[in-house]
Parts: sequence; C-alpha cells; structure tokens
Amino acid sequence: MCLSVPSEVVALHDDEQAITVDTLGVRRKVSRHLLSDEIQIGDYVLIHIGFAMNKIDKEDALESLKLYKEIVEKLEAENHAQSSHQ
Amino acid sequence: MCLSVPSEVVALHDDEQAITVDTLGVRRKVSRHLLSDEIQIGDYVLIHIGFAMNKIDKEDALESLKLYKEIVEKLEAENHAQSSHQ
Amino acid sequence: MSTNSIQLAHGGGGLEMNKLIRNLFFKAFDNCILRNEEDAALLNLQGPTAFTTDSFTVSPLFFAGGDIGKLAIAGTVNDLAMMGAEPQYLSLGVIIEEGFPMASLETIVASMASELKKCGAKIVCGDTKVVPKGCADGLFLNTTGVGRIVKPGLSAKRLMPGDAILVSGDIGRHGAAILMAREGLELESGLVSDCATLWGAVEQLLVHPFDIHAMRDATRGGLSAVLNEWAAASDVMIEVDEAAVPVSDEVKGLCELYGFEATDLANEGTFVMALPAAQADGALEVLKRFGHCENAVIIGRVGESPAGRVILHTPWGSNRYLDLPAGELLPRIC
Amino acid sequence: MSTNSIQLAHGGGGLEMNKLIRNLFFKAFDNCILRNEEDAALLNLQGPTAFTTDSFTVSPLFFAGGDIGKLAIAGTVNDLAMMGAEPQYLSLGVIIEEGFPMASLETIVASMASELKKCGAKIVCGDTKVVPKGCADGLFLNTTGVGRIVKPGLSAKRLMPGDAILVSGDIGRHGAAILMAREGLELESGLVSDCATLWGAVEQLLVHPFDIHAMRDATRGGLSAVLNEWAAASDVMIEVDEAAVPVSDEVKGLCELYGFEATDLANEGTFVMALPAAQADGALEVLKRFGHCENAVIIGRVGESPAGRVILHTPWGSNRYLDLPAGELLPRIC
Amino acid sequence: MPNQAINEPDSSLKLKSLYEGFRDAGTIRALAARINSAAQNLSEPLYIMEVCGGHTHTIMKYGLLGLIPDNVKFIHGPGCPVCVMPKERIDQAIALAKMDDVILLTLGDMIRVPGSKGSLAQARASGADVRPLYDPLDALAIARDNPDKTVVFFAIGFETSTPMTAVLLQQAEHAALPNLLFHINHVLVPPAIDAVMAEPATKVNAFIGPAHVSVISGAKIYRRAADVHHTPVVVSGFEPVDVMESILRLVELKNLTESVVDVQYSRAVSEEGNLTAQALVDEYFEVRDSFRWRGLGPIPQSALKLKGKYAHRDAEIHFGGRLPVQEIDDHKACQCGDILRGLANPMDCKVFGRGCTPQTPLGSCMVSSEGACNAYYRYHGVQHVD
Amino acid sequence: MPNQAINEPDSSLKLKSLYEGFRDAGTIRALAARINSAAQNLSEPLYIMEVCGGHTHTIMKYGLLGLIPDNVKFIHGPGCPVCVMPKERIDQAIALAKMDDVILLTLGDMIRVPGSKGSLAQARASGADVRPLYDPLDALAIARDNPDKTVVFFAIGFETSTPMTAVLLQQAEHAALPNLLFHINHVLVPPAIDAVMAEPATKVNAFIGPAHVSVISGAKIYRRAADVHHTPVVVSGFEPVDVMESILRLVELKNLTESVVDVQYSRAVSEEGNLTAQALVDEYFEVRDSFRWRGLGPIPQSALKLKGKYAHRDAEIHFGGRLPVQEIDDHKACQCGDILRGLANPMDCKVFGRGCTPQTPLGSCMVSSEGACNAYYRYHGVQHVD
Ligand code: SF4
Ligand code: SF4
Ligand SMILES: [Mg+2]
Ligand SMILES: [Mg+2]
Ligand SMILES: [Mg+2]
Ligand SMILES: [Mg+2]
Ligand SMILES: [Mg+2]
Ligand SMILES: [Mg+2]
Ligand SMILES: [Mg+2]
Ligand SMILES: [Mg+2]
Ligand SMILES: [Mg+2]
Ligand SMILES: [Mg+2]
Repeated sequence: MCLSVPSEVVALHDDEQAITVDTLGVRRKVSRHLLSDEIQIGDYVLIHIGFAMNKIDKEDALESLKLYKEIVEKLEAENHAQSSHQ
Repeated sequence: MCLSVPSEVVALHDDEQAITVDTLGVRRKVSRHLLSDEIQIGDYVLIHIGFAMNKIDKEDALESLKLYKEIVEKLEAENHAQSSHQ
Repeated sequence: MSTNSIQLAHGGGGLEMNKLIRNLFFKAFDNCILRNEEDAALLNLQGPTAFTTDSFTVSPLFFAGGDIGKLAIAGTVNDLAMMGAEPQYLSLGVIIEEGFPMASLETIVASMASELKKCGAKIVCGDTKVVPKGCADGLFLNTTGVGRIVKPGLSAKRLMPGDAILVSGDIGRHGAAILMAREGLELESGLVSDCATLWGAVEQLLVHPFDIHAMRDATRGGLSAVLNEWAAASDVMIEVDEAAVPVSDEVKGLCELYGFEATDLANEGTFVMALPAAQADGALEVLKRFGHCENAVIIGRVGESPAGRVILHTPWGSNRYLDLPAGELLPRIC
Repeated sequence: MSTNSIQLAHGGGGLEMNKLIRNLFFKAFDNCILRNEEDAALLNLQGPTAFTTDSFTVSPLFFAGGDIGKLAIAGTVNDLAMMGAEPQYLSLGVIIEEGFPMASLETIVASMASELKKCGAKIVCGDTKVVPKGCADGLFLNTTGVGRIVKPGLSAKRLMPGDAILVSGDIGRHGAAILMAREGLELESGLVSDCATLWGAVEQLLVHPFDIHAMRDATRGGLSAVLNEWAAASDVMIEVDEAAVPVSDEVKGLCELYGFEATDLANEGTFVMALPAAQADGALEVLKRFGHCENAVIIGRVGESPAGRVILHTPWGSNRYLDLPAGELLPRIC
Repeated sequence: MPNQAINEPDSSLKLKSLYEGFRDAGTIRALAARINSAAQNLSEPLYIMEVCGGHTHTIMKYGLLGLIPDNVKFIHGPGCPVCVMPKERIDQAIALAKMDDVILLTLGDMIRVPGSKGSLAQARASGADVRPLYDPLDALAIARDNPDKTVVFFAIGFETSTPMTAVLLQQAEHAALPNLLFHINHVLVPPAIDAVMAEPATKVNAFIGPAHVSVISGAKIYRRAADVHHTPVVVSGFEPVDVMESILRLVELKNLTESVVDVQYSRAVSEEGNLTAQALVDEYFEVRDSFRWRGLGPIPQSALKLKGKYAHRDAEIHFGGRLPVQEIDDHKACQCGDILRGLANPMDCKVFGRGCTPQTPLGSCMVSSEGACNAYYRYHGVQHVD
Repeated sequence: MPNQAINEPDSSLKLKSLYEGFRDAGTIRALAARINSAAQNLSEPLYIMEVCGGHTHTIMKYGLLGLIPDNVKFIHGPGCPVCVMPKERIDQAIALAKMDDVILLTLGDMIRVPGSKGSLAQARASGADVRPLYDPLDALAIARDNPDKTVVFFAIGFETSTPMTAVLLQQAEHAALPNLLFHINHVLVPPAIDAVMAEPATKVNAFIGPAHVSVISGAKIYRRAADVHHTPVVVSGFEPVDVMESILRLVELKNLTESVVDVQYSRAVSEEGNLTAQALVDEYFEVRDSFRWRGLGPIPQSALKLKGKYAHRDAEIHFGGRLPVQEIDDHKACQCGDILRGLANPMDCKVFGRGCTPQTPLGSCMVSSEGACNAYYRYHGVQHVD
C-alpha cells in the first residue's frame, strides 16, 4: 500500500508540475507538486501512487552501501580466521 | 413499411387505452388511441406499428369470400364444360 | 455474496478460477479426459474425422424451449451429425461478463450437461475468461467438436438432379422464439424453439442404406441460406413447393406482424436433406419415428437450370426466386 | 464507409457475412479443407491426438510484441506443443463488436496467418458472430486445436523427485507488456511481450531422446500457477532458486512500481519443463538454439516434501512458499 | 368504415380466413383466368402503377407478374417511405444521432438506407446512439429513462403512419416529457401521384391505390387521380387475391373507359376514413410548401411538418443551425425518375447490378425490397423457369 | 531531508544499486550473523512490531524470519490502511458506488476488502460504477469527463498518502471541478502505536517505524513511542537489507537499554520530513475526535477529516443522510486485537484457515497479504523445510 520506489528523473515538465522518471527501464510521468527542492535530471526520487515524494540522498545511500561492504568483509575475514584456525 | 395485419381482440385494457390482440397465436398489447368505434372481444382489427388502425367489417369480408367461391365454381364449371365438350 | 455472481477474480487464473472450474464445470461434465487438467485433452481418433466450431452469442440467454447452453451443445453436435459424424468430443470456451449471476451460469451448465446425454458426446477441454462489466453481454460460449465420420461423402457439393429435398420439421421456430423472448417486444404465444440435438435421428438414418447426398441444419439464414448455398455449391437448381414447406401458425403470425419470411428465420433442431427421390419416402419414414422430426416432409426437388438458383413454386402456378437473406437479422439468434 | 467498419449485417448469415468470410478469412488462411464450406471440416487423424481450446479477450488488442491474432494462434499451438503434439488443425471463432474497424480486423487476421506459417498448422473451420455496439469489447477470438501426439506421456502428473525444472526464457513479459499498453497508465519502455509460437523449439526437443516428464506454457497465473499445479498434480515438492529465475529489468521495474510479482505475470511464449536432472543441460543446449529460448535456464528441482508445495530459496538461505496468485489480475492478458 | 353497425359478429368468419381466404390458390387461378380473358378486349396496354411498396412486395412475393397477360404491365411506384427519403434528411438523422446527448429513434428498415455518407446503421456502428423501434410508443419509456438526453423520433411514413406519430406527440405532452422531439418526414400519396402524372410522356394509365393509406384517409383522396388524370384507381388490399381482383377491376374499368375510384378493400376502407386519426393529424401537423423525394425531386405540398404551436417538439427547429442542409442529388447515372414514370426499365440503367445492388444502392429504387430495381435485381428472369 | 545541499551528484551511485545493493545476499547473511551474535546478549526476548504492512511484506517475501534467532520475534502490526478500514466505512463506499449518479474511485486493493455485505468488487460486478486508480490525479480527468456525475474519491492511506489527496483536492479547486468529492479515511500511525501499547499485557517492546510515513512526516513522530512507551524505534527502509539492519540496531539498542528513535532509512528520512507536503495536509485536513480501526476498535485522534471550509468537497456531509452509519463489529471469533498486541497467535484463532482464509477473510489480519493471519496462512511451516 505504501509502496514507494526509487526512480531516476529523466525529464522535467515545469509547466505541468510534472517530471518523467525511469524505474529500471520503465518510464512514466509523475506529479512533482510535493517536491519543494530543486530537481534536476539525474536526481533520484521516491515515487508513491503517481507522485514524487522526495529526493533520495545519494551520498547517504553510498555511505550505507560502503558500510555494508565493510560488514561483509569483516564477516568474511572472521570466517576465514575461524576456518584457518580450525 | 405500411404492413398492417388482421388480428383478433382478446382483451381490453380501457384504463391504458390498449387492447390485447392475437395474430395467429401471437398475442401482444397494442394502442387503441386511434379507434373511435366501440371495441369488443372477438372483433377483428388491423394492426400497424403497435396501433389498432380500425375494425374489419366481417360481413364485407364474408361477402368477398363468397364472391370468390362463386368465381371459382363458375370457372370450374366452364372448364368442366370445355373438357367434357372436347 | 461472493458466490452469487461472477467476479473478475474468477477469470484470473488463480485460486478462484480453479474453484469455479472444479466445482461447476468438472462436476457437471465429469469425465476422466476432462479431469486430467493438462494443456490439451488426449484423444484417440482413427480415420476420417469431422471438426467444427461455433460461438454462441444469443440474446436473450434464456428462451422458450432452451437456453444458450442447450444451443451450444446442440449446435455443434448437429454440425457434426450433418457431416455423417458421430459427435464424440467437445471443447467449451466460456466468456463471462463480471457480475453474471452464478445461478444462471449453473442453470446453463446443467442444461449443457443434460443435452450432452442425448448424444453421448463429452466435453473434454475448456477455457474460462471473465471480462469486466460492460465488456460482454452476459455470457458467450464457444463449442468446438470432433467426431468420427460414420458415413463419408455427405457434402453440399453432392446434390444431383433427381434428388428430393426434405426438411425434418416446421421451420423458423428458433428465430421466432428468440424474437418473442426479446425484451421490449412483449409478445406471448405457445411457440417454443426447435432447439434440439439431431444425432439420434441422424444416427438412425445412417444405419439405413440411403444414399444421402447432403444434410444441413438450417441455422442462421434459415432454409433460404441452406438451399442457396447448396444450389451454388452443387451448381444445380433447387425448386421448392411453397405450400409444402411446414410453418406453424405462430411463426406465420410473427412473420405477418414484422414482415419476416419464415424461410429466413433460424432453426436449431431442423435440418434439410437431399437424397435420390426414390429413397425419400423411406427416409421420411425413419425420421418420423423421432418426436422432433414428426413433421418431416418433402418440400422440393433438385433440377438443372438455372444452376445456382432456388425457385419457389406457388400453388397457383407462378414462381419466384428464394433469395439469400441480406442485412442485419435482429435479434441475435445464436 | 460500408467496408470501413463491421456492421451487424456482417454476422447475419446472409450475403454480407459470406463476403466477409470469403474476402478476408478464406484469403488469409487459404487451404482446401477450409474452402469446403461444409458444416464441419474433414480431417484424417490417426491415433493419439491432442485437443485444446482457448478464448482470447486480451485488452488492448494490440500490444508491444503482438496482437490478439498472434496470441490466439500461438496460445493454442503452444498448448498442443506442450502435450508433445504437432499442431495440425485449428478452428477459429470470432466475435466482433459492431463498429469494429475493418482495418484492425485485417491486421489481426494477417497476424494470425503469419503466425500459422511458423508451425505449419492450418485453420480449417470457423465461425463469425457480430454483436451490437456495447455488447463486446472490440473483438474476442477462440481457437481450438487438434494435433497428432508425437511424444506420448507428457503430463503434469509425471514429475518425479530428481527432475530438474527449466524455464525457456525470462518470465513475465507478456503480462507486463499488456499492462504497459493499457490506456491511462501511460508507461513507456522497450519491453515486448514474449508472445511466440513454441512448436519449432519443442519439435527439436522431441526428436532428441530426452525423457521429458512435463512441459507447460506459463500463461495466466504465470510461473507460480504452473509450478503449483504441477506440485499438486504430481504430489511432489518443487524448489526454486529465486536468483536463478530470469526476469528482465523492465519487468522488475513494473513489479516495483505496482507491487506485482514477476512469477505471477503471464507469459505467452515461455514454458516450463521438467525432466531428469542429468538430461537438463542437454535440453538447455537444444533450446538455446532458438532465439526466443536463448535465456533458457535451470531454475529448480523436484523433491518430495512438503508434497504439493512450491518452495522458493533466497540467495541468503531463507525460504518461502511460492503461492498461487489470487484475486483479479488486471489487466486482461489473454 | 363501410358498415359501422355490425353488432352481430358473424361467427362463421375465422380470423384465419382473412389470411387463407385471400391467398387461396383456386381463387387466384380463377381471377387470373378472368384477367386474361378480359384483357383480350383492352384497346391499349394497361400500365398499372402500384403506388405503395406493400403492393410491390405482394406482386413479387406471390409471383403475380407470371399470371397476367403481356398487355397488362406494372410500373412500380415511389416504393415506400424509406426509399423516397432524400439523402439530406438521412444526413440530418445521422447528425442528430452523432450528437453526444441525443438518442435517435426510428422505425425498422430506415437504419439501412444510405445518406450521403453512410447509413444510420453505420453511424450506430461508429458509436452513435441509434435505436430501431417496432412501436413508436416505446419512445415514451426511452425518453423517461433518459432525462439527461434529448430523444429524437425520426418520423417516417405515408398517411398510414402519421396518426401514430401524432399519438406519440400527444402522449409526450400529457406525460410532460420535454426531452422527446420529432424530426418529421411524413409524406403524402396524392401529390406523388400528381408528380408521376405531371410527366407528359408517362405511360401510367391506371392506379392501384394503397389501401392502408385509405384506412386512415379514406378513398376520397384518390378522387383527383380519377377526375384530373383520367386514370381509374382501385383501392386494393395487400393479399394476392386482393391484388388480382384489383387488376381484374382495372382491366374491366379500362374496357369500360371509366375513370372512377373503386374500393376493392371494402372490408376496411370507407370513403371518409378514420376521422379520429385525421383529427389527430390535423391537430399536430400542417403541409410543407415542398419536399424533395428521392427519385422524383421536389414535389409541392407533398409532406407534413409540425404546426407552429408544437415548435418546442420540432427537432428541425431545436437543432436548427446544427443540421446539415446541403441537398444531395441522386446519382447521375440513376434513372429512378424515369423508371417511376414507366419511361425506363431498370435494365436500361448502366449501373444496375454493377455499381448499384441491394447491398450498395445508388438510387432509391434499389434501396428496399419494395423498389423496382431491387425487385428486378432479385427476381428478373424467374418467370421463364419451366 | 537529511542533506538538502547535495549539489554534486555522485556519479558512482547507479539507480540499480538502490535495489540490488539493498537486496545483496552477502550483506543479508552478514547482518544475520551479527543479529544472531548480538541477540545472545538480550536479557529478554525482543518483540518487534513492524507497524507497516510494507515491512510485513518484506519480511515474508524475503523469508527474513528464517534468519533471526528465536529470541527475536515479530508481531505484525495493524497492517495496511486497507486492512484496518472498518466495515461501516466500506459499506459507505458501496452505498456511494451504488448510487446512479456516483462514480466511486479508490486505490488498488481496496476494492477487494469485504464490508458487512460484500466488497466494492462485488458491488461493481452487480453494476455499481467503481474504478480502481493507480494514480489519484486521474480523478481529475474522470470528473471532467463526467460532469453529470458526482465523482467520489474514497481516500485511504497513512501519512504517506494523505498529501496526494491534498494535491488532488487543491487541483479540483483550481480547475473548478465541483463534482469531485472526497470520502476521507486517512489514518495516523502514532495513535495506533499508542493503542497497541495501551494494553498493559502487550508484549511489544520495540518498533520498526514505517519509513515512507516519515519521508512525509519526519522521524519526529516516533519520539513519543520512545519517550512515553520506552520502546526503541528504528525508522526503516523496505528492502531486506534495510530491515535486517534495523533489526540489528534494535537488538543493539535493547542491549544498551536505549529507548531512542534511530533512522536507518537516512537516505530519504529527515527529522522534520517533507514540509511542503505537511503544509498541504494542514491546509485541507484536521484530526477526527475518534476513528474505529478494524481489529483495534476506536482510537482517539487517529484519523483525519476535511476542514470545515472544504465541506463542499466532503462526501460524508454531501451524502449525509444517505450513508449507512451502523457500526459493524469484527467477527466474534476474531482475535486480531490480541494478535496485534502480541497476546495471541493466528493459530490460536478457532476459525483460522477454516472459516477465515484470504479468499473469505473474517478479520482484518486476514484481509491483505500484509496481515498477520494472512501471512501465517500462506507461509506457516515453510521455515522447517530442509
Ligand atoms: S439500378 Fe440503381 S442507379 Fe440505376 S436506376 Fe435503379 S436505383 Fe437508380
Ligand atoms: S484467522 Fe481471521 S478471524 Fe481469526 S484472528 Fe485471524 S483474521 Fe481474525
Ligand atoms: Mg497452457
Ligand atoms: Mg459449425
Ligand atoms: Mg453451426
Ligand atoms: Mg485456457
Ligand atoms: Mg450447420
Ligand atoms: Mg488451452
Ligand atoms: Mg492456453
Ligand atoms: Mg457457425
Ligand atoms: Mg447520440
Ligand atoms: Mg454508481
């Protein structure tokens, strides 16, 4: 119900308060009435029932992904240590 | 287009200015708005696009049929005379 | 309420559809080929086989003497019978409008099941689609049938000068019954559709050594269409004694009222047959044993010219062509 | 104007209908059985035969990668192929809404004719009905097919523990393409339906000595429906590696946007196959020779318990049931 | 009615006799014999015009042409109200039907007749709301059920059908249904007879008068044809016996050189007609200055329109500026006008059976089964069958 | 938003990474290992309620329950706005839809949920004009194309969806479409949390907060849960990695006995939320005194309604006397209330899987794939597979 999907902004239609977004290759026009930020082509936004809800903070997302990578590497190192310890 | 069919009156619906007629076993309700005559069950009427147009004069029809019978008989008598003459 | 009417979910390919198919169709048409539930039914057929299809869109769905279900079985079974084939296996395609009353569907399915019993054919595969309200007119059916050809060689092309033309009963009753049932017309009469499965009668005809040249059920287009198609296909003239063509009073009354010709009205259990004139009385004698063929009668003969045309003879010695009907035939009769 | 759109008269059984049938259908599907114009087509069939029917009510009628005509041929031909049968003869039932554009009908008929060429099957009998404006949604088709069984014994009941489960391509494209084409949704993408005739590929599989246990095209209900039906029919457990199931980006995108599961979406040219695991790579190698099967892949295995259920394994070691879809599946995909 | 005082219905007349008695083979044969014998005395060929398509239909359906001698010929008249409708009127009906808020109602065959750009059936196929009626009064329920729509009754027909439109209008007023309007195309038989006879070269020298018209309007309306055009008129029923008897009477009148109006269909036609119906028609309708007939062109005072006090019911007024007025001429090749006057034969027309067929009529005579060209197309040559 | 000043988009982040990176198998395994290890230190079992059905869906679809230890348990929350809709509200929607001049619009799944006498889908099957929308703004075109009808948007959803209704209303005012009305059923998350925690015996001792609600309303709305109920809250994204990371954080917070609000979904959630959206909601809506939740009963100040100055858009006012008001209680056997508080298990309910199935739900938890009973019905037992 509260389904919201990250999508990329690929076109701006300022006259109709709309933008075109791309979700894994599927393009559709959505409302940008709820976006107060500046929006540029290439931005990532969350889409919910035909509306862009807000911009996604790319840097924050990258940080998370970096963190996960570290966690995985750490676990692998531990497992490796464990198995070579055995 | 001007198709009109002789039918028998089988029911009167005075309240709705209508009558039910029977055409060779098919019954339907038709308007009697155009009939100024008294109408009784058993009368024959001409039906055109959902309206009774008028009453059929049974006696006149019988007379016609009687006349035709005479014509046929006369022709048969002539033919008979001719063929017996031959 | 969920089982009172058909929902879109009944056509979704999921749980609800499975339930509908098992609880309704499988129960009514029960046989082991159908219950296999594979992509296709498995049949074992040997030799010459007849194969025929018809979709049914009749309106209204229920009429005096039958309903769309009876019609869908009789129609396809009759097409097989007309080719001298024993009706064996039928497929059933159902297109249902969202909101269609479940009770009506059950009645129609029961009516199909009971009609199938009259000829021994089985429904062995099917398909169900549900379309949104407004996208269909209640219910459409398709039946497609296959059957072993018992007597090969029956064909619209095989009429020969000297053949007698028979009809198996009085004509025009199906078309007339549908018209009577039509909403807004409000007609009443004792008329019932001739809708019937003909295989019983045809099977008996085929066991006799008649050299039947052609049979055809006089459905859409009525007697006129069959005779014109035959005259064209066999390149012969067909002549019909107008006074010999049996028409019930009620059908006559309806034709008077609306300017129809009984020869143009549809039949769904009445067929036309051509065979050498010398065998006509024998064939009539067989046919008349069957209730729905008791009015069977010889109505005409096959001649040579003008080839491709059908001539009606009046009792007073004049003639006219019997034409193929044209234009829309209201209402939908099949 | 009279030939620009379909009129009720085109279904009246008279002159206009004869013209439509001869000038359009006979020309496109030309073959001598069809041209016989008898009540039924005459076939000569020998031995085990598959028989299957489907009605097609897809909306919209034209979509990326096909139209209702292509679908109606591929759908029924594929059902025959899935039973190891060579598609030979098809019937065609057409229900047309008054006012349907003649040009669209011609396009659809041409599309049927071209799809028939891909498998060699013939349309040998047909039926045309025209219903008044508002009584159908443009055009409905029914195709019913018969074909000689080349390889007997394929069955949803024959899956056995140790079988591998293959899909012939990435899933969900037909359902997704129909959704994309739907009026009001206004989606754009490079996605095309997988709609295709599978007989070519299946024919090649059948000439090899594979002991194929079952094949099924994953139409309505998608991969979920096929696997659940198989698990139930064969009383086995089927396990699927979720990560192995091929899904295109666009189908994924659509599923994200609307909360669908790719495994629930319809396919019309993608099938599932079960055969002993040892033969799976050989079968894949044959399949991959065909353009529309180049993404063929092993997605799972057949096990014993819990019998009747389908288990999805995630790449991180957890499991869940893959359920039969329920509720209405919008839009109409076949 | 000839005999309004019948109070003791003769129980010996079965309804069925009104059908079977007037289709009796022996009677038809006997009348044919009499016609053939009487026609031997004709000093010149008799060219009978049956004005009404209903009679054309009887003549064709029962094969009567095969029974009469060569010097008794038929010239099929202006056909039926459907065939004579000029294309611009059909164009108007189509324009009305295509309006979003309009439901167009009309009777039977009318929906098949082509205007300048297709028929009402084709308009319906492309989405216009066109509903054929069997019964004009059904319009009341349609208007009641669709208060948001304007329901237009496209009224057609000769004098026979005009009173039914009048009753419908009366009921719409009584029921206060403001959304039921009328597009009036009722035409009159006597002016059409005048138009046929106005051609000096016309061959028509006798008329079979449409009896159903006279059931309403009385036999009196044919006086002028007899008196001014000096042609005998027999007001005839529609059964084959009726028509054969009428032919016989015409031959006999011609032999007597009597130009009178004779009523063969006396079981239903009186001199004065149905006065109730006539009063209703007078209440609502008045004569148009002129009306274009397909095949015959403009004929003065040949059709009706609504009276001014019913202008609120008049679709031609209500939709005034929005209806096409372009007059559409008949196809250049079409010879209907000459055929209707007996100056040409359908076979003389270059497009007969080629460009012009019942499925694709170019002229009015091909439109319905009651038209001359249509009848020739379907029946020509059959008399010569063994 | 956490960081509104990003002006140099980092080109190294592919959109696909927002899907695949947060569904990465290795990451999920690593987080599972960490959760299992951290949970060994828990002094008491952790009962996490995921308030939002979206999270229930993620947990079930990705099989996350199979990855966490026995002392970390989930209590599936009030589900989704569809499931918590009381039957009387659905009855009102059906009553509206059945009115001849009303077109009822609503979002997706809503049409399948049964009221006291069937669902909107069933009403549609019997002729009511019900149209499911994917996009609320489509209502504008429908209202414009049907000026003779009253178009009612049956508005549902948590804080996530309320601003979209507000924009629709704003646009209807701008476009002067008088025939677009609203039946408002927007509900609020914080009062539902209060209602769950109001039960003294509740087992819930941690929350996963719905991030999409907070994208609009900010993380601040969960302060009260942390401060008053002393439960940690992690505002979590909806990908499996998001949820696993959130579980890990809750375990860690519990070990630290910290009752704070932590934002896991920091890539889209800020403390304050989307102020534009909040302002729009404030313009059109105000809080209702009370609203009945299916499963939980009446909860004070837990839903919104239109402000008085938009009464002309309010279907509840416009159709006042014509809507059914009878409150319909949940089925007597239904234990959803207890299940939602962690006091009972779906299997404890006598009708589970018998009278109550996803096709015939008797209680709210069975209605959608996001409900606890529904999830149990479909997935129970699967963890034990080899
Ligand atoms: S054939 Fe057609 S065009 Fe020629 S005169 Fe007759 S109606 Fe006119
Ligand atoms: S099984 Fe149904 S009735 Fe029982 S608690 Fe769950 S939702 Fe309520
Ligand atoms: Mg299949
Ligand atoms: Mg057939
Ligand atoms: Mg048939
Ligand atoms: Mg199917
Ligand atoms: Mg037939
Ligand atoms: Mg099939
Ligand atoms: Mg199929
Ligand atoms: Mg047919
Ligand atoms: Mg209109
Ligand atoms: Mg409504």
